Amino acid sequence: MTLKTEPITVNIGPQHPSTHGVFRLRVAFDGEVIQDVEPVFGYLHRGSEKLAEERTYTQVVTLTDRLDYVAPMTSNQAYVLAVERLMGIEAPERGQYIRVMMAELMRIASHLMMIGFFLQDMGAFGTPLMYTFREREDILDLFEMVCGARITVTYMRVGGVQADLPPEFTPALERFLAKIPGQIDDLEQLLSGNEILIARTKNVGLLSAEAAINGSVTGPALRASGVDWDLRKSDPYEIYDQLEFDVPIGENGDNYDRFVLRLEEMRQSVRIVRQCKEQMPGGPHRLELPMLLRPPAGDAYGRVEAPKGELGFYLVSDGSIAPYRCAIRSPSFINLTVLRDMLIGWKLADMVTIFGSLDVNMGEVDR
Amino acid sequence: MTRRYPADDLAGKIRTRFPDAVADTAPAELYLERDRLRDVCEFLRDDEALDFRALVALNAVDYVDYFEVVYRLVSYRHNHATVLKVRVYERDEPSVPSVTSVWKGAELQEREVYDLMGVGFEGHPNLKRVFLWEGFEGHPLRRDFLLQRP
Amino acid sequence: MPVDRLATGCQPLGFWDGMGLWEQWGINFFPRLGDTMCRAMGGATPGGIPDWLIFAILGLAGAFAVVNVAMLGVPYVILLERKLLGRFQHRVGPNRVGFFGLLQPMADGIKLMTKEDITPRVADKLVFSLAPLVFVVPVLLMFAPLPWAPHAVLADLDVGILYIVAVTSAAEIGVFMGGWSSNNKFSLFGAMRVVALVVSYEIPLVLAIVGVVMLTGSLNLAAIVEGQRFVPNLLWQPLGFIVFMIAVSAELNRAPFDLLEADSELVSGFHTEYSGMKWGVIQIGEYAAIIGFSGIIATLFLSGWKGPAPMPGYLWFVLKMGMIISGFIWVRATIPRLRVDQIMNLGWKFLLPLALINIFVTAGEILAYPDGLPVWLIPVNFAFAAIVVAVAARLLGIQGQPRQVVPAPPVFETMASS
Amino acid sequence: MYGEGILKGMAVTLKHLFKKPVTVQYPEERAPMFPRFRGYEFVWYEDRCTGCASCAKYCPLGTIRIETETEPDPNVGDRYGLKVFDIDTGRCMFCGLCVEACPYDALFMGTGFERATYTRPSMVVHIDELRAAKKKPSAYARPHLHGINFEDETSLSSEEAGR
Repeated sequence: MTLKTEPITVNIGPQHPSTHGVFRLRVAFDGEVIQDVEPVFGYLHRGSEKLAEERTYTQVVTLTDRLDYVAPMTSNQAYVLAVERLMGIEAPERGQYIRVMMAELMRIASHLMMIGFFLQDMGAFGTPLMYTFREREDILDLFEMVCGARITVTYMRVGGVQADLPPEFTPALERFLAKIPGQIDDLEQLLSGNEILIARTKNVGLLSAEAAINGSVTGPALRASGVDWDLRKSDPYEIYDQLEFDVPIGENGDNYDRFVLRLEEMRQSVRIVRQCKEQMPGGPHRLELPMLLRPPAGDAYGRVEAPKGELGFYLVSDGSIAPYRCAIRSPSFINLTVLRDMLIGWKLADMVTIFGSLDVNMGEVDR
Repeated sequence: MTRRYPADDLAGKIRTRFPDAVADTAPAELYLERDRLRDVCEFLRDDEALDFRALVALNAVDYVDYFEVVYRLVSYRHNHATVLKVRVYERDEPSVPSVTSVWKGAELQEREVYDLMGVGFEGHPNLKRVFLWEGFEGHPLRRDFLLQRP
Repeated sequence: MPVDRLATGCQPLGFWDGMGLWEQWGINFFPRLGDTMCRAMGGATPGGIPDWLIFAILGLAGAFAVVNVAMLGVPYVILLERKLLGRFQHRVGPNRVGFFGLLQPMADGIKLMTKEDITPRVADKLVFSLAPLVFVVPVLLMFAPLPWAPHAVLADLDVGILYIVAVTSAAEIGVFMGGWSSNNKFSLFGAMRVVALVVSYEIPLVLAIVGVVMLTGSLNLAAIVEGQRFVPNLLWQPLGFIVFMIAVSAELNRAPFDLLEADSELVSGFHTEYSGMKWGVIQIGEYAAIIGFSGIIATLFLSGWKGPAPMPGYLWFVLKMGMIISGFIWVRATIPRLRVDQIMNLGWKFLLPLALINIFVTAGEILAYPDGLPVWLIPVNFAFAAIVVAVAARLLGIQGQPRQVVPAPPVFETMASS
Repeated sequence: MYGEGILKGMAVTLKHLFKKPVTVQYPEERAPMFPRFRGYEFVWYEDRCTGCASCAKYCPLGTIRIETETEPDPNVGDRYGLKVFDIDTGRCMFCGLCVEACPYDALFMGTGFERATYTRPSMVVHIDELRAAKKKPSAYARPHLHGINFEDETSLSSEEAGR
């Protein structure tokens, strides 16, 4: 006898504890097994690209804060680099050092968030999340010290940064740098050897290098699949070519690799911040530029290795004070292309971990 | 450092295979004819020396007279990059061939361009709005889209 | 509940070895009062008060007392969990209401009672309303045969442990009722999961008890406590203890087996649609089950109300329960959740063999030393348990199903396959 | 794979059980504030303000509304009096661009953060409120203010605050 069965369709999100914002997945289940997935976007669409066409070049910086609200500094940096490329200028060296330092601190904070939520999705009741938030708090304190805000930093400006480092910053940074390696070790000891975690993540959510490249995946998800591609190494911008660091590469492209790779990237970022602090040159932190910028007509593409992948700004200028077109290449959005192929065949519980391991930020997806 | 693949060199290579595919060249960019786009893209992806296996970004710009669709390609193996541009001179129903069959990464980006800029992609498996809802009138990133309707 | 044991449980005062009057007049206070009344009135049923009436009234009074102990324990277990979780997570936990947050449970209770009770329009209203009761009643029944102190037993059943095993599995009917009647897909997922989970884990749970029963030779919980003469059963039964603890975590749906309410996957599983006091009742059921099961663990493996120091029996009992509950909380604070298929594999391929090995080894030991096990068996037992667990973890471990091939065509036509 | 990973993790949580919590009990304790904090209660010095409306032009959201009136007395010169200076803090995102744009050091970010209200209109800071408010400017984009520690009653005069 055969029973007539049909798949059960569940709407996961837009309000669901582990969709990290307002993401919606229409999932068809056969029992616990995912048959088909359709992502639905747009719940957080604010039209940033259109708004940017109505703002001056400096005002757009405030919009970039709100793209990836977990890593605003790198969004600032990508945009500012694009404008600088458009104008054919370069920030003074001290400004570049400060920018890189902030970007790397931001990377640590963003990866901490990812690790915390990834483990939370896996069911570790809040503990890793609390630990990672505790450390992220220190980083946000540093940001507040430097620019007066914790999340919506609006710190970087075309031709440098808004303000020089305050005198109390260096001791606070030293305290932080002394503390953070031990805390990363704690985090690793807490869970990465855990048998349950290994059972949940090893060989789950495999993404082959071929599929990752063809699906335009960038960032840690690409590197976890074994592709050695980090813009900081392969196309160094600002002062990355003067710094020493390694780019960790995964082997299998499974959840475990994506998780451990981020732990390792955090260690490398700590190394970079330490080098920046030691090599920090004197001099101006910012070019003297007029308040209203008028870049020459033309187009430019500026990109950085954001915590989530390659974040790029494609700016077209018509010579006026506002960008003619500001297209954003957001890594979170494009990384979701491969989500469907990664999910089908896995179970409901794997769905949240695979989605979490891609580290997607809805502010950046919907823009 | 990612090397910009010289556009003249690239145009020459493409012309040997597809004589009428390249419309124009700029120092760092290549303007392609709309109709041969998919063939050229397949060639760029599969050629061993070029190896543009990753489509990094796909954007569109509205220059009022024409739409320009911009493709950014990177080869991870050779660490070089290039930019392809395609111009569409229609306004009512502009469209270019979809490159989803060449790079899967184009899928969502083409949907986004269609949604916000209104450039259609022939051959896209699922061309519908991404961010805005079905039934939204107009395409907001066009220059003639008014933010506040009268 | 067998009423006859309630009344006949009263015995002459001189029987107890005497740790103070207040302890002897434990929970058996009411049945004994009935006995005293009967005797004072000169034997059987004087004055027209029938025997059954006295038994019924006093039995109900005793049950009322025990249920209230459980119900009052629940808020403070919740508070303990929140405080301890807070400290494990490097924060404070509730500390605003009352001294150290001690009044927090009261505030929560008042909030729950005054909250709007929402029943979904599409729900099966009768089943939806009954489900919390069906869930909570078996859990409260579990407290009847628990020996809190010497002879402080509400129902001194000879089949005590069997009764508990039988009654607790009935609670899952309530879970399934709630999950099904909510008419919510998440609830249904949670309910289906919990049925599969409980059916699988009942078996190692019962088999782990068998070892203890073989040692004592009785199913009566009081007799099991009495049987642990010098050392608790934990020392003779380390393997059984491990299996039992894991199975109990699964039975209680505690981490790492909390997949019936897996908040990151199923929002909150079978009670997604519940609100107000119905939700509160479900919560009471869950935490009362934790109290009850920790009492059973204390009775079976940690020699119940007995202790090395002269302290009232029920204090020992409560202390041991608290330790076990804290252990559960500690595990919850650390360990991520297992996946459904991994839990099934763990139950059938890891716990079941271990429980069977435990039974065989215990039987062999009892056969070899019928007059009581020698002390040197304790380290041997522990070493054996460690080796068996390690070997089993190596060979069986946590296995999961690989990715499944989905042959069916895409359900949504909107996304074409690549 | 013997369960030691789980035990290691449990050791970490147990270690944290005996550490002092890191959280701050807000109304009683307060986290340290930094001088550059971009906060509530914009500080505005009327005597320094010329009504040039640079701040209003530079605001990405247009939350600042300025209306000026010409000075009636010709002897005073071409000074503008300010009739309206409203900041709609309900829409303001505290980016600080207005402060950066002010050429005369007349506008400062504030240092407060406790101004929750129940209605949106009450979030609009009017000119009278700005005049009457205690002046506790933040050092954001005003590096010469860096080191000032505000007590409850301090209020900086325009000479002390400006450059």
